[in-house]
Amino acid sequence: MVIYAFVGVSVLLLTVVSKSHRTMNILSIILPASYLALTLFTLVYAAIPTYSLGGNYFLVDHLSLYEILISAFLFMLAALYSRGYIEGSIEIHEMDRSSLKLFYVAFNLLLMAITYAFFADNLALFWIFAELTTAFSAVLIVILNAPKNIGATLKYVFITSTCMLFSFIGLILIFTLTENNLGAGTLNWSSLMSIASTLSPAIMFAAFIFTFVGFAAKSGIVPFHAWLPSAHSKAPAPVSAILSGCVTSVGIYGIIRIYAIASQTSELPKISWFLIGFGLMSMVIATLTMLNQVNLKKLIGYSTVENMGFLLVGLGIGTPLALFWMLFYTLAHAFTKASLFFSAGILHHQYKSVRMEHIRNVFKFQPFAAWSLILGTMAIIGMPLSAIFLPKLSILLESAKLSPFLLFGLLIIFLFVAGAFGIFMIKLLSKKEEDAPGVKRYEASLGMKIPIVILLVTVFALGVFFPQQLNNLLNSIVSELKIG
Amino acid sequence: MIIASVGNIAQILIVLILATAAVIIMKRDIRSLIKTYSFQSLLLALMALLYFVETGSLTLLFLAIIILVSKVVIIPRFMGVVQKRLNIKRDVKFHFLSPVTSLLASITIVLFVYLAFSSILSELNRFNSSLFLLGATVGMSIVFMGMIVVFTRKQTLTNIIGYLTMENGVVLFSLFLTELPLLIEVLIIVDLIMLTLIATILAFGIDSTIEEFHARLNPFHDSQKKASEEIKDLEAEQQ
Amino acid sequence: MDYLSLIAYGILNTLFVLLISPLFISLIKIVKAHAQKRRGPPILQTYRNLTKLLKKETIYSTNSSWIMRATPLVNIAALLVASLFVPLLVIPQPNDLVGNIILFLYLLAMAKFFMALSGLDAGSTFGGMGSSREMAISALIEPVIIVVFAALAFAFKTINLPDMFRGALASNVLVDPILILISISIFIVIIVESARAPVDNPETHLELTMIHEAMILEQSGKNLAMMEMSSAMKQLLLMGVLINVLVPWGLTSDFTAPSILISFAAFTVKAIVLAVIIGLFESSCAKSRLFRLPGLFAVALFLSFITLIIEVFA
Amino acid sequence: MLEILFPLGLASFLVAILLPLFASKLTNSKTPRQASLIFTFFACIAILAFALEIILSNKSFSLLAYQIVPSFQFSFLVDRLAAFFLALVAIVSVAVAIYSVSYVEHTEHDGRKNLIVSFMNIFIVSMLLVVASFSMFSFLFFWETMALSSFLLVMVEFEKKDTQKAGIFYFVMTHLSTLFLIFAFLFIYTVTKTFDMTQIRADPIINSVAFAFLFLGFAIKAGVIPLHKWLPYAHPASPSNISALMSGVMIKIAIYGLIRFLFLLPMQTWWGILILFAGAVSALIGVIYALKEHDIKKMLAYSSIENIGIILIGIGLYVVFSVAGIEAIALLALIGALFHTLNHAIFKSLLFMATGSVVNATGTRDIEGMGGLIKRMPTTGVLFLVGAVSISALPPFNGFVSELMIFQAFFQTTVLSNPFLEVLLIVALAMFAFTSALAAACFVKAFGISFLALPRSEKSKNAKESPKLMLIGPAVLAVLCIAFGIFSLQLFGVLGFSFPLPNMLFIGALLGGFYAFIYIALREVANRRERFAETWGCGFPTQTFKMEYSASGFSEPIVTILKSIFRTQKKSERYFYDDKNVIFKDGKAEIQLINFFEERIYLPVAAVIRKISLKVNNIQRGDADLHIAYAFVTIVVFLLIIWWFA
Repeated sequence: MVIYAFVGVSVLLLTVVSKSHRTMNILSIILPASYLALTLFTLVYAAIPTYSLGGNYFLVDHLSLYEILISAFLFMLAALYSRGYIEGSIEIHEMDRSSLKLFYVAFNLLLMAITYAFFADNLALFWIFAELTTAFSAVLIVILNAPKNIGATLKYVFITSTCMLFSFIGLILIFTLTENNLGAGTLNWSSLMSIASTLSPAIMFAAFIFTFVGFAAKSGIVPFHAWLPSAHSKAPAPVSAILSGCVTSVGIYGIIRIYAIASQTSELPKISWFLIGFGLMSMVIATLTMLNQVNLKKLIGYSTVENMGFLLVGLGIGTPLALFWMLFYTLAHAFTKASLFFSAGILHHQYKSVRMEHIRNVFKFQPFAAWSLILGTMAIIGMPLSAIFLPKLSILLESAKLSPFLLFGLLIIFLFVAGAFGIFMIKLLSKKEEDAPGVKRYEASLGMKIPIVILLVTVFALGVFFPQQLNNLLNSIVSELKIG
Repeated sequence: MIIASVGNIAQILIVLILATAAVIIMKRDIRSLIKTYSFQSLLLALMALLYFVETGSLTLLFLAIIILVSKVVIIPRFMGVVQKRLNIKRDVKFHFLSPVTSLLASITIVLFVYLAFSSILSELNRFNSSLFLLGATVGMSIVFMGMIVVFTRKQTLTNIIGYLTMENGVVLFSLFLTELPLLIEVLIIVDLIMLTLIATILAFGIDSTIEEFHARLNPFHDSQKKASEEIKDLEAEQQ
Repeated sequence: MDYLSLIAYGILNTLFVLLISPLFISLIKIVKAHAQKRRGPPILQTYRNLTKLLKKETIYSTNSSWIMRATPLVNIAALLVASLFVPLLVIPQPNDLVGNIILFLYLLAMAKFFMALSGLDAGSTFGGMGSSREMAISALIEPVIIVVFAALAFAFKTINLPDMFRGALASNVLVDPILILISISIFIVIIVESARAPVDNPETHLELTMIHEAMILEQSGKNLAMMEMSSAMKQLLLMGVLINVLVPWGLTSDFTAPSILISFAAFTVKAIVLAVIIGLFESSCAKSRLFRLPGLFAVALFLSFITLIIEVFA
Repeated sequence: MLEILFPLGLASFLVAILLPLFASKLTNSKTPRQASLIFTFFACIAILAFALEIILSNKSFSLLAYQIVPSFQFSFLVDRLAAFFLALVAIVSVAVAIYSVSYVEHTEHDGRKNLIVSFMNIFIVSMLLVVASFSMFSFLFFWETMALSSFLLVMVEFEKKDTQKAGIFYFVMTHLSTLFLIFAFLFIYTVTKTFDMTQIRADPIINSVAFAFLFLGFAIKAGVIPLHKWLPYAHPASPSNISALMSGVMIKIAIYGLIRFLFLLPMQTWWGILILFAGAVSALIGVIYALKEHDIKKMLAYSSIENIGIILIGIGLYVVFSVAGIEAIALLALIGALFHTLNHAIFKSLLFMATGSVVNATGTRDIEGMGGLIKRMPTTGVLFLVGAVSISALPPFNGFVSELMIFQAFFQTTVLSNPFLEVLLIVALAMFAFTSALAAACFVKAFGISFLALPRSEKSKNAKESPKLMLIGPAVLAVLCIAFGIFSLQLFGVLGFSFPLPNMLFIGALLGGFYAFIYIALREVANRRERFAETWGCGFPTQTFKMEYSASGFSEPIVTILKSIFRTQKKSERYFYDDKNVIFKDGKAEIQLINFFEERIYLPVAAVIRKISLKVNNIQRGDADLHIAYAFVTIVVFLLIIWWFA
């Protein structure tokens, strides 16, 4: 923990002092890399779960480490990617060189905020860090100097923070509840888990609902989702990747934690159906919106909403198996999404836009991006060989045990999702028109291609080979969460 | 005896805070909105002080001080400066609800909140006295009223004030329900200030034309570039 | 089974068909002529035509391909094989080599397929017309034929023609009412398959009317002879089916000279009667428009369906 | 032996897949793809040997290949049925591999040649593995890879508008079929708690539901009308060797799935009726559409629908009879259906490959632009003719035998004790007969118009015969067409079935004998002189192709007679010299076919969905305030929920 903080701060300082883009970029590659290393180290050698840093405010357990692994990995690749990307966007005057520093500082701060949010054991602390992530990612979105971005960011800040206030109210409820039971109130997740079964169901239910509001807003669940597609489509590609990969998963993480507590009470079925309901709603709305979408990044953003919905459904089903696969799904989804956003970024620099009408002759100009988009699409709609196929199938399986109608509904939704993606990609990639005179090929740097390759390879490797360590990790998470 | 009097004062304060919230909903002149907000925060601080007097827990004293410093002094000042620079006097356009209707709406909200909380909080032995329930309900309702402000007003500044009101509501709520650890209180305030800052910076972007935005944004970006050429580039890029 | 008698049967039946089938072509011509108050051609006219054609040289169109050459041979071969399936004089012992009713039909279809191709081959205007119409008509009549034969199969509990005849011979009821219905359908089938009015008009070479003639328009010399021969054989075979199903008496299953003679006589008489009926029927009705024909086929289909339904429910 | 062959085949497939992919990075020479096709060839041979060994020595081969996690395992079990289909895939793939070696070189985009080869191998191997699959999971898995690879292959010429249309149709319909399959599988899983196929328990309701969904899923993949719409788009759009695989093999995989699950589930009569009539309807309508089609590849695609219909008729009969407990006839029908599956695989791929050569030579897919090809590409002509003869079920070719078996099954309907059922069967029989006759007409048209008479365009006048390999590939299948016809009885004998079928060897010998005899006899007897002359052009000096019957003219009578099915609409435009529309300048009138299923079923549904999604889009349009308002309302509702539940 301390090391995390130390590394983070030092890198931050270095970034602030450093002048050239290159050093900043390298530094912000180093930070997530070191986090990755640290996390793996703790995962292997440290005794988990343990408290650390100042009494019982922070907890290191498998879930947090898992989430941090994902985030750090994505951040590393995003940093690697953003070197080339940001250069490109400076060239096309989307962004001025002066804001580079701000960008990287915010980038690293965001990583740190996310890390500590995951480590936080005290829910209020978690809440605060979540708020901080909102702040930093807001900066990252608004970094491009276009009025649209400001609109998107405002949307983001207002929707999330207003909703987050409600989840704070929920936390207060939990606090007084514990105070009522124990005398001294606590918001520490681990101690809450220990007494969860004694808490009054009614208030717990209320608290859950209130907290849900905020965290749902952070993870873009309908009807709190509006910020997500616009922010994702406006933000620079690496940021979009992080947003849909990590920031949303912060929200889901919060929901998981609270759900773990609430599921100890007698209100479990109510809460489960509540979650499933919201999950389905998000999926339906998102899918229907995707169906005639002309903006590539918006499409991908809405698909994030849809996937978050599916995660909620998986959580709501709440059997250990469903939870296991739902956790794996977060990873698979994060990676695939990131790859898609990266590819979209390349297209954006080629055509100065991600709208259908401006993109043409993709195979001629950007064969690499075209193929990575195809593969990413295959992955995201859960074709076999992709890592999403297994968790999807298994969660569907669990849903079938719950009710065949739920299964059928989900299947229909997935049909539409696949249709939306497929039709969009077919139209997009097979557009062959006379391109405007003087269009020259945008050379995506190697640094932009490598992350995509890494991500896709990981996704497709995980699709057919499920490492034992991951299996153990997920199992231990499930056992710690005591759900089901 | 003292409890009773305290109770009375508390009730008065609560009602006053509710009233200020109503005023915030009604008012159109931004400067007076800011003033009302700081007055509301002042009341909140007094409430905290009152509790400190009653229970004598230092946390509350600190809380009062923090509120006094941040919400009564700093934020309103800041907002005032911003408002001057943007020179937007009034916020006359409304979405969805006119002030009157939003007041009516908030009455029903108060009712709902009361229903909900009276139904669940009754289990907590702290709620034997109606005062706490009243406080909690009012706090909650103020949160909602703030939200109404957020989504009915067009000007971003007003939205921010609405958000701040919500936050006050939360503090009131927490005051009546329980007392949180100091650290958390502090952090929340910090966080609040931060968000306000960002939102306000963005407000420049939305509430003013692009040129002004850049002219004003550059100091934040510590850039040496001339705004004008950027704008040229921007136009070039937009064509 | 002893193959010897089977071979004997084969030779006998085939030769019989080969020899006697042209007779009925001219016979029907004569009947029609008399119906029109004309003296028809002599009874042996068709034989004369055939020999004359064999003497003539063969002319091929420069557009045509080997299909043109192959078709007549395929036709005649298919019909010769088919002729093994319809015993006209003697019913062979039960055997699984010949007699499958569906195979019989598809042999005829094969002949028709190649005839249609040859019609298209020369690239003339009429040939294509002929084959197109022919295929249309045969497609329409096909369900009728199949259902009719299904009805027969149901009636006699076999799908083997000789066995059917044997069954018909065995059933000593005078005439099964069901068979009446079937035989009407078969009669229509004969009319259609042997290209007679009202479906086709074998006399004229008028563009509007001709179907079968149009297809063989480009054939000449020995090829034409083969085509004529095969259509004559086809007609005779179908007649044979009708006769032997409806009035099988005289047909024997033992392989002795007297019984063969008897059945020969019997069959010839029955066939002549049937030919006369066909002639009269043909001269009684005019060539109808192509697109009127479905009506006629519908009648046939209706009858055969009725038959089937009766059989199913009775 | 078994243990070696199967992995050996798969391994060399792997090589065949990877080789072109990596080679394309280094070089663009044709050697790598040709090498990989050679690998494909040997892989198919290995699989074929493997399959034949199992078929002959009626023993089964099982193998747990790999498991991702427990319960998600790739496990294979090849019994006789699976082996039969393996053999089917292998046979066709061998021919296609040979054919592709030189066919692939004709595709214009250099970059895509390697991809075509590689994806083709993925396609073949996934089909093989679907068939070999034993757990529903691996079935699904490879089913999806099959769909995916075939989709990519369809999209090879993605610039073309109709390819895009095809792609969209194919993509959506494929996913629909997968949807039904997944539902069925998971539904079964919830009952049996395992993906193991053999563990499916007998529970009438469960099974009926499962069957319904399975049937839908497989029907879409097999192109059963009215779920067929993707097929006539996708098959023509793809390169001809791929069309051969898709039309010849892929839709048969669906048939395999159907039969496999029919074996596993306890059957009921209504399933049989359903399958039977689905088959009859698609057979009839399929062939009728085929008859109208001028695009030769589209025509073949529709005829695939027809043949799938015939196969389904056979399966339906099997179900009906075996539920009625009449095993002999049930077996006859089933084997007939299977045999027709094999035959159709053979002659349809043969036809598609021959068509591919023709399309390459003439540069058009419209048969109105062909003609006279039998003189210019004689071998291709003969190959096409063999295919056409077999598909129109003429003796002694293989197509006839399988249809004969189904006919015979029909002809023994009387053994059923249920009159209502019998009448139904007879109706189906009539439809079946009509179908087969129309098929003959259809292929007379296909062969006659495109190969015979005068060339109908310059390009077909200058058409050249295709290279050797493009002839050898189909030739293999052509030989099989005849062999499976002639030796059908002996074939069944070897496999241990005995049916009352006529001995095709005998019939074939007779036909040949008579043919030869008559030929020789006439050479002796008749006049031998020959003369060549112009066809009589009705008095015109020379005969031009404009005088010939055109394809549309050929199908006109049937179209007119069946006009109730061919819903046509007339369009006419008139142009006038003056503005008062008095002096008629010129005009044009066209009659076009109403594409019933597309315009009345598919597009309306799509339109409705589109409308809904537009609505949903609109409610989300708006700035932050709107959405905060949504959130507000939601939270108020939450308050009420809390009050309600507490």
